[in-house]
Amino acid sequence: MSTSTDSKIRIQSEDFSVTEEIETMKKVSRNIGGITTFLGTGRELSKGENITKLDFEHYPKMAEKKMEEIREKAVKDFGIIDMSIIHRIGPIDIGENIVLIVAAGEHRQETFKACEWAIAELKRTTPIWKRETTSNGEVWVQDTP
Amino acid sequence: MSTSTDSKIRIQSEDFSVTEEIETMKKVSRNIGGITTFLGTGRELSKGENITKLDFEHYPKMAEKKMEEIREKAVKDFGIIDMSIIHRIGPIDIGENIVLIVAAGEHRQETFKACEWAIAELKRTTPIWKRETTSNGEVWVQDTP
Amino acid sequence: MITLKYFASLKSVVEKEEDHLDIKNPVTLDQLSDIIAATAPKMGEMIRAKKVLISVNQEMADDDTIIRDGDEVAFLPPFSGGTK
Amino acid sequence: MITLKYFASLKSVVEKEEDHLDIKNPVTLDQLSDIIAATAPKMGEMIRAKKVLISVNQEMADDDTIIRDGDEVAFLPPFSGGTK
Repeated sequence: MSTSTDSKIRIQSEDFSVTEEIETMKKVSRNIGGITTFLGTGRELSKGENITKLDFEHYPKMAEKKMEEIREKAVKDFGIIDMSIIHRIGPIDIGENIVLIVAAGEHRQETFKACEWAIAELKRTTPIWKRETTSNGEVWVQDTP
Repeated sequence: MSTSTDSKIRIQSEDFSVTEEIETMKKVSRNIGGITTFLGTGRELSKGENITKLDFEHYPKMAEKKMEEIREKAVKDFGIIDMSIIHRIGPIDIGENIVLIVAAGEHRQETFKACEWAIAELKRTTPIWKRETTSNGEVWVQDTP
Repeated sequence: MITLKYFASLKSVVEKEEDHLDIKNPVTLDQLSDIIAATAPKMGEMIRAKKVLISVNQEMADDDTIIRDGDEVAFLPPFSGGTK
Repeated sequence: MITLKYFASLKSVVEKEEDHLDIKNPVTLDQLSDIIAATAPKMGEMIRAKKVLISVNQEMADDDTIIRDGDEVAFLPPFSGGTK
């Protein structure tokens, strides 16, 4: 687990700063004209249940590897300049940051496409699991794949 | 020109903090699960020319009005929870922030759609102009509408 | 009296940012364009060629829009806010 | 010896996070599943019903994937990272 903002792929328990991640990305090129970011945050409601706590677990090494594959494919397939992907693990409160994807490009269109693809791909391929605590107890969320 | 981060529509010469704008947005609802942001930044290259400076001018009152219309339509048409739009005016250096759109929703899909629509609509309907300074002098950018 | 406002590249075309005009009776935007063309032919040309959008009281207008005493008419070159 | 890893909900199914197994010769993932089902029937059922993805050395595997001494086999319930 690396927490330096220099690494573009990170899984960490600490919070991150969107501004810092964007500024790190800007240093990659003076030709960045558009940066699309997606930030996933802890929602209070899930299927009508009130959530009091979230907890994320990951498969170390494999999760980072999948995220790096997503980053490389996004740069190659969408023609963006660079991408960073950060996911938090451990306990997370309602309203807190969970996941951040930053897609930087010359123009805006490719950054939207790359960012939207990357978060969908992360959910599909990256071994990270969420446990929700509600008044009914704790449950591991099993979204239909 | 308001610079309080409480206002969701702002035109200002000062820089803004993406993190602060996102945190302001989070206070709107505990049910936000996804926030898509688009940040436009000053690129060095334009049509092969090296840009040394950018300068933005707006039509006060009308620009704010158009941005507020975009915000309201985005919330209504895409079913997002809220949106903020901030555009800087005056001189802007390469790499600096120009425009920020923050779209917050329960789920990610609608926030991507709303954010992408809003930045395109801003370019189409909001009276803001860009002047680029290159080694050949200054020109007002006249994109084909 | 109506207020005319020029933005971005148009300021150097007409060599001013703002102008005022006394009109006795309401006129259409089309008629106003003729009045402007008489003193600023290049501006008149750009309006005729639709290279300039025109707003009246901060709302987009067309040839038939009526302009009354007290109105603010603005001449707007193509926008380039946001980013590509 | 191979290492078996269980994640999220599967940890309570098998009541452990990690297990080790001695295999003399390479086996297919399909054969390994039979071995596991013999001692953990509920786990075997979930594997058969494809409710669990399986990776070998951090790459997704299928029934025909060969498992050799020293490999790390992980049992992965459906992912729920990111957000909806």
